[in-house]
Amino acid sequence: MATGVRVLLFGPLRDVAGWRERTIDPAPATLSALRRLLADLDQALGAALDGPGVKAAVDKAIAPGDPALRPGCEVAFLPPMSGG
Amino acid sequence: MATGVRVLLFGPLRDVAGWRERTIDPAPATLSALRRLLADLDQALGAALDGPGVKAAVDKAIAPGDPALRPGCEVAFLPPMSGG
Amino acid sequence: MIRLSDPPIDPGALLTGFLEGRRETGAVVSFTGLVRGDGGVEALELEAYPGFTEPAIEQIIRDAVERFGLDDCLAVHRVGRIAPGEPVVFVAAAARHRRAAFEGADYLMDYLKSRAPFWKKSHEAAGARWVEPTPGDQADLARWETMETR
Amino acid sequence: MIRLSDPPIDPGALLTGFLEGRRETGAVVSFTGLVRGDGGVEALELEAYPGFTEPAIEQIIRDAVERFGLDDCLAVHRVGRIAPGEPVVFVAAAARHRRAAFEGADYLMDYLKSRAPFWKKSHEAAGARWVEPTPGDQADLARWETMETR
Repeated sequence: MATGVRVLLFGPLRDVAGWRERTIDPAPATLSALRRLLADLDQALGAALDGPGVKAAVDKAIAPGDPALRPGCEVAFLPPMSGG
Repeated sequence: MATGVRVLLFGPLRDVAGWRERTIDPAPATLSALRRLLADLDQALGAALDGPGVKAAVDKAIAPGDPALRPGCEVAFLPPMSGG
Repeated sequence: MIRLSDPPIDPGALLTGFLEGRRETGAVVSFTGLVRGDGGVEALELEAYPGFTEPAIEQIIRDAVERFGLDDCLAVHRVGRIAPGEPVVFVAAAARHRRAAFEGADYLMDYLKSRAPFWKKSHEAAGARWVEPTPGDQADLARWETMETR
Repeated sequence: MIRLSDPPIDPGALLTGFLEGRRETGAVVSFTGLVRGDGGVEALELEAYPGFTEPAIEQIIRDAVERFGLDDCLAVHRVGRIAPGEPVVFVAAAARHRRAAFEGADYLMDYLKSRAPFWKKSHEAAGARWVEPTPGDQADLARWETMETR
């Protein structure tokens, strides 16, 4: 059984971090804890995640506020969309 | 060399006359002379040609007024269009 | 370019041809008009005046190209007897940007539907009748005559 | 219906499939968006979030179907690296009458262009840059938000 959180970066965030997908194991308890952990690993990414219009989705649904994270869940950081 | 006038009927005019294309030989001198001749041959057609919105084209160009007809020319009677 | 076609037309193949080899076009809008079979219509019979109908439509196309700054337009119109479900008309408009392509195709269709020299007979269970542009068609046309060019 | 496609898409074949077996549809409007090659663009790179992007577009389609009384809609969107001249997106809207089909396709494209979850990188001679919706895209969108439903 999965114990970590799958983290996905889209658009310019991918260029800042140098990766697109990563598992953080064990799962942080909340979205804000995950953000802190990512910022500790990579300060530039931490700043980019706090940038204007960046949204977070948990298990493919936009997550307002600071939701709890369950082991095995997927967190995506979505910068402003380009449109189709 | 052609000595007559080719007459074309479109849309409902064709149903009234029972024909689509006919040569009138020798060519009447003018469009109004052709109209009189057609009305003499078929009274119902004559009335339909005078109906609202019916235009005449001589050699594929809308002909206002009472143009002269040359032997070999083509006269088309165009009732109000249906559009495409 | 306008073409009248007695045999059935193939909108997919026409769109494929229209899209080929484009470098500056960003947007292509197509319209396909089909004979609806739900009003008891057994067939539409469309009559054109070859040599007269095409130049009239070419003029509509030139007007659209100029008004909306289109790259180019294609119109293919069926004539003869057309069964329900079959395409009657295919129109495509190409432009750099999508707004011009949409407006160009929309304009073309409005003018085709009420100004193009066709005579149309609707064969229905109750008999056959000649069709004229609807009040809706006239209203659609009026939009362009009052609207300013963008 | 929305489909994301990594391989190139074929608008002509998609239109052919969309037109098949229709009896009540009188009007089908399609839009094809192509990568323009005239601005020094070498390729577009489009990224979607599968499982998130499709539901967002399905919602746009449902809104369009309801707002304009459409029969149905199809959207196929390319992802990955796309060369100039290649189609990026194909959209089709079917309705009984042409006004609804035009407005439905137009609405769909406006929302797709500025609200659909894609991230787009333009690879140009001068380097690569991420693209955001243009002021023109935002203005196109605003039309629907102030316009009353007809």
